[in-house]
Amino acid sequence: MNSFVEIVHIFTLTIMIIAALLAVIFKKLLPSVIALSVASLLLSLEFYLLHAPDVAIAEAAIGAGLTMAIFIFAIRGTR
Amino acid sequence: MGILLAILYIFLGIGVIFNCLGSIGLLRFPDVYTRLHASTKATTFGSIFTSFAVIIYSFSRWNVSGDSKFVVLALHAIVALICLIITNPTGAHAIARAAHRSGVMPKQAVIDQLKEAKLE
Amino acid sequence: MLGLLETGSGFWSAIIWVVVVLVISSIVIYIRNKGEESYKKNTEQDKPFISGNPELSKEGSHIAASHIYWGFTEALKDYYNPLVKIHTGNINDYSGWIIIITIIILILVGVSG
Amino acid sequence: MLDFIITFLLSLIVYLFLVASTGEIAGLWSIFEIILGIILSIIVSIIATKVLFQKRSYRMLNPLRWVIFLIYLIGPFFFAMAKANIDVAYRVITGRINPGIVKISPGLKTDLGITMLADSITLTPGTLSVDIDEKNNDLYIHWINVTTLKPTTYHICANFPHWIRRITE
Amino acid sequence: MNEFFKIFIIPGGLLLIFMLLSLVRLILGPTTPDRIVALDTINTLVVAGMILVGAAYEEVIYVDVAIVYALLSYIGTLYVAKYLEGRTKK
Amino acid sequence: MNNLLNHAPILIVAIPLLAAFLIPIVGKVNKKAEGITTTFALGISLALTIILAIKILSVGPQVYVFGAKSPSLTLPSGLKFPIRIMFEVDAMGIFMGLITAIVSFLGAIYSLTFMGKYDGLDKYYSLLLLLTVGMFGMEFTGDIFNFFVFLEIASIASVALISFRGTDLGEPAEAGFKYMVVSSISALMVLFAVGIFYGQYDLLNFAAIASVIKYSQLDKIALGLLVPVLAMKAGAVPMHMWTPDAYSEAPAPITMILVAASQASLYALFRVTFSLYNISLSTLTVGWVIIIFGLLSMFIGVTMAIIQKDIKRLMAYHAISQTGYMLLGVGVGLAVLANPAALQKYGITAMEGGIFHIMNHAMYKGLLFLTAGALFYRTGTRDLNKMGGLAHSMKYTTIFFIIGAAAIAGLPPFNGFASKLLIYESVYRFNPLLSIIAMVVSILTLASFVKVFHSAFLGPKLPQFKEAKEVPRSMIFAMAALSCIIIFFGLFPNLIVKNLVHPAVMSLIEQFKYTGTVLGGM
Amino acid sequence: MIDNFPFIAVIIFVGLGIYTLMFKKNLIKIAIGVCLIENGVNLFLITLGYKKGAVAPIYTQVPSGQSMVLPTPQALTLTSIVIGIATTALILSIAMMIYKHYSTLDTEQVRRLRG
Amino acid sequence: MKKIIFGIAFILFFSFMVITAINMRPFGEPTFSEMDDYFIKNAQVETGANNVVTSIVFDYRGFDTLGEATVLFTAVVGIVALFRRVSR
Amino acid sequence: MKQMSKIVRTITNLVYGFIIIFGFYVIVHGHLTPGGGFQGGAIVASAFALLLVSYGSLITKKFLKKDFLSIMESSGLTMFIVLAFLGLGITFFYNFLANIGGWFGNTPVIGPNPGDINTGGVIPLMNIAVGLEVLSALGVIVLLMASGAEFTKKKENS
Repeated sequence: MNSFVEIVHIFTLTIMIIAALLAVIFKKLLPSVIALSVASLLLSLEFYLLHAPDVAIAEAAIGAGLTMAIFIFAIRGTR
Repeated sequence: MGILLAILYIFLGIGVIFNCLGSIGLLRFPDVYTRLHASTKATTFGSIFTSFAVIIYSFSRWNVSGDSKFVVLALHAIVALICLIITNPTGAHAIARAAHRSGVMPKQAVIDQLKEAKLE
Repeated sequence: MLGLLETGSGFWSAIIWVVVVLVISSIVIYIRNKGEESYKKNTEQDKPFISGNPELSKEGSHIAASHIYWGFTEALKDYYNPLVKIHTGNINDYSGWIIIITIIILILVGVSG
Repeated sequence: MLDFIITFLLSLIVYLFLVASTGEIAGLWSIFEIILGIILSIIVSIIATKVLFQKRSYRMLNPLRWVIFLIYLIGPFFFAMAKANIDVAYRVITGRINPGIVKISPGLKTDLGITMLADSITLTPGTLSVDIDEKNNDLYIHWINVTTLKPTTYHICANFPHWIRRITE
Repeated sequence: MNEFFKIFIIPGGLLLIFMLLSLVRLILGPTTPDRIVALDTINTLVVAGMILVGAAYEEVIYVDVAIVYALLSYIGTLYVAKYLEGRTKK
Repeated sequence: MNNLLNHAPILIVAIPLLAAFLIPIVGKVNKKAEGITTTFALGISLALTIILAIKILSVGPQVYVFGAKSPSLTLPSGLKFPIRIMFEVDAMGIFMGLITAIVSFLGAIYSLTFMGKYDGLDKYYSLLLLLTVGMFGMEFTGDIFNFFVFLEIASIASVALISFRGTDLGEPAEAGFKYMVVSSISALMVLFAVGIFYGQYDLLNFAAIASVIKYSQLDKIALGLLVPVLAMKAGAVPMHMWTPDAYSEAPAPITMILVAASQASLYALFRVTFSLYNISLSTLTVGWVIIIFGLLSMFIGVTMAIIQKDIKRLMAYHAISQTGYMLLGVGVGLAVLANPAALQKYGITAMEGGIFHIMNHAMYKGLLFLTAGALFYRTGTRDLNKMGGLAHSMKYTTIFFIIGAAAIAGLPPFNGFASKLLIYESVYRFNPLLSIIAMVVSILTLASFVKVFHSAFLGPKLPQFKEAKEVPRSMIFAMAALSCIIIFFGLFPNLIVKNLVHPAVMSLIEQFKYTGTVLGGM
Repeated sequence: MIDNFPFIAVIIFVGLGIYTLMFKKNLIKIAIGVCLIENGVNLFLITLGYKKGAVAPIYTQVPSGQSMVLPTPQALTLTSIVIGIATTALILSIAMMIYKHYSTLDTEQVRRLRG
Repeated sequence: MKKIIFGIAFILFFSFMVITAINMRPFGEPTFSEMDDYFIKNAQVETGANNVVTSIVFDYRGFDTLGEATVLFTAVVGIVALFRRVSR
Repeated sequence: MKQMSKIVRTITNLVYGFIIIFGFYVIVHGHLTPGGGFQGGAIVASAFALLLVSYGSLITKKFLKKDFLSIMESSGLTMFIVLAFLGLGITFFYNFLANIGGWFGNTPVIGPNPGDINTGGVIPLMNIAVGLEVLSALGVIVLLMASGAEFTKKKENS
């Protein structure tokens, strides 16, 4: 059964890495920020799977809501 | 026990199938609005069923063992489900509206009364 | 002794230095007092003598900072040009330099064992 | 003041729902949880009352409306949702679509009602609420399978507006 | 690890594959709204998966994370939507 | 009183911290009280630091364990390793603490009038206190993660202060952005190194890690991450590019404190190499790396300084060049650390020179930046081309500038000479070439300050600065205090070296004392 | 190699962040790079604390008799996450201020301070 | 030219990091865990909190938390100072 | 900054209070369930962000006062450090309330237990203090950056 959990980990990490890669390679800022948000949210899922619910809550709250918000404000303020 | 397992399998199966449909629809449909159709309806429905499975499971376990932690599991799953049901369609609405206002028009559209209406 | 700083191969004492300076300066003041006595302020003697040329205006005689050491920088042009070029002020370069140095140190530390 | 009390009670209920099964009172709560819940609910009401009661309508206080709401949720709404998903499944597999954006005037007056209708529409077959006319509460619906160019409300959302009118107005 | 672990973790793993599918839409998405749709879908799937995993591990307190996630991913979506809405207003 | 002394390390940090939290509330009540509160809190901190310094220099290192049953209970019952965060103040730490306390106190006094024309002063004072807290924390802490936290406090506070004028001007914001990015890289690298240590030894305490460190492959990588980023924060060439930007755009008193902040990073670099790794690392390699950093910093710093036109930018390049001296001195000490004979012969002297130079540099560079600030206060420009003839109207500033310039150029009898002499003579016995380069750099330093002196102070009185007069009293006081310290250190260098610098050097070299304080003589 | 896949993921994260910092020419992109490095380091810390077959270190309603994952890295990560958002917020605000004065976000043009 | 040097440096850096990752102990099997075992065993007794993470955050390593809160405060003060002209 | 559509606003009205009470639940149960001051504070701050996104910064200013949040931030931090100072009779950050009985001083059952909110010593109080600090700090950040975005962006027709 442990091997299955490891596969889940590998999947999550793969998606996360792809999302992070997208955050880097997207030319426009907004898709980049969206990809960063996806990476951040999946990081939260990964924390959850690593049995760190405290950190998962913090990452979900901060990565999903607030980082997104301040990035969007920054993009709004610079156009 | 057998009935419980059957119910769980059915519910989880429905949930997984509809989630799968949602993501396939997201890939297959041609434009934003139809994709929203697929993703919102199907994933919400699928998530409702997976959550139902968890809720039923925890209530039955509570019946068997009398352990109070399963009550908490059920209640919190219900809360999560309610959050999901409230927020998902609203998010879809916000995305659709934003897409239309940012100039992404529906493809193959036979009629577009919103474009004619020109809301402020 | 007070103020004696051992440096391993010698010593340094500021107090002695100050005493020596005081002695020398008193000698200097003494010699200066022996000088010409007919010098008076606010007369023709007070004016600077620039080989007989007229005195420059106040603003003109001030040398701007960028003109000082002009010869020095001109002579070392080959050294300065690349050096100034490196200071691009570009944030990418700043982080790039950090990575380069990190790499060099990592290699050095790794090689030396 | 009524607003305040209502918000207070609502948040207390939510809080107690969250902390259930921590103690002995009514088999579910401990005394400290309840005290803490009351304190926190007062704070929350101070913050949130102004936001929750901007329109100062107290219609939803009637418990009968909540009963109808639950019936609506379990009955027609859930049924329509299941139908919607089968519909989506059909369209995902076949890829047969004929979309368009149409306008309907459901004639609902309250904000809550129109919101509920819009969300129901989004979750039910072939429709997605795109925009809303803020003045007369007209909804603009993205319809995945346009059968008629001049749709009535019934085409889009069956008799949901009746249910919702009963719930909210 | 009881016998229910497997029942709940396997759908969770399947949800991850669907996430990968949605990620393809994030990569391809010709317009930004498409990408937000993908984000939204991934969020819903993650919430469902979190509930499942919480049940699988019998860790009731884990479900709190799912609630937070469900509530706050919505805010992120709204922010991007708001930005898109305002963008065309020249 | 004894109780107070036991709690002194935390009070030094906590009182400015409390003041920083209270200042937004104080500012709502009374605008005037902000500066006074700041000065008062920093004054208490300075007094406590001096008391603690006297105690530590006479008794020995002091630990303070947070949350334990008693302040000095480092190991809980039956354990061989510490589990709580602790402050571990030894002679080196308190030496840096004294610099921080003096500099920040004088900076606050200077700010009382210098910042008068800006708004948002409650934020300014709050940030100043927080910067001080960050520096104190970096210097006192004995826990590697806690060090990261304080590094972040110090860098964020510095960034906010650098870009304090960014509301109206673009350049301060630009400088702040650059510094923020590089300092967050450095902080994250430090955190990565913390992770590596934690993953290997399951410990977070400097002393505890030092007692078990094996110098494995991972430890090497951690060292390779820690050394460059800390050198970067200290402003070593070629990672120095942020320094002139940040120093020239910050308000003058902040620049003075920033110098001390970069020296706190330098201290951390020494702490890592000496107390954490000590002779377990290949001392010759790392020593030469630090020496080369020092040489490059000295030479490139001073040659870049000569061609500058902006007075604070010029001084910032000098700050880099002076940092080179410290790196050189301590690097020589590190290079011969594994060789006791050479260490006794010249290594300790070289390190004394380097460490003493930290103190001297903080004082005279602070003084020079304050005089630059005074010029800016009266003329409104930092461009040397536009200045001139200010000696006519700003007599005190001129005198202070002469003192500072003489000290930085290493003219006797000011303090710069004493430390540079120590470095020259000991480094000469290690490698004569290094010493010669150091002397050449010293000469170039003098040359560039002659340029500044000539173009800013000498010459005829310029018409646009007719109204320029002497700066207000609080600024004079701060500059005068620094000048007094410089002259005192210059006249009695042996007092300082024997009582303050030598214990600091020994506490760096003798690693077992550092670990023994925590682990109880293991 | 495959045993250490989370560490490899961490490295990829940090590498992507460093790449962004070194080669991308937009100030907000640089902020994204800093965010990525932060995420990577946080994941690194949490990964260090993971123990196979263990549960979260919370005694409330835990299945009894199981070992627990190491709690210290979680505490550290909590700290570093909050520090991360503080850093990001400050970077972005300064970038906005730079835009106000420079009207550009290109790093090639945001360099009035040089030489 | 500059780009090439940076690229080489980046690739070298990346490979060094990969070496780090490979040299790291295997995932999920901590070699030493004395400190954490102490926390897990004694946190509930010493601090009375069920959540070991919280007891570390607020008790054993409380000073870190103070520092972290201070970082947040610092950032907020910095942003307020930066935008001080905006709010009026 | 404009408002979003009526549907979003109505849902916001409903969800706003819920997010806040949930945030407070996370804050006060920090010593029992995953969560604590930071997480709860961040959640509540997200509620403020939600209000901001759906109503726009002008209307949000009616509901949330920035000065009030600033004072709350300072007072939260002051409360935190004062709690730390109160342990100074023994050491800074000493948990002086743990296991002494009374409010927050109950001794919990050792080992797995259903959780009793009345335990933990100073930890719940510190959670509340940090929660106050974090929620107001992040709230101030969000509010300021929202108005800062209007301030720094180019004028529409230039």
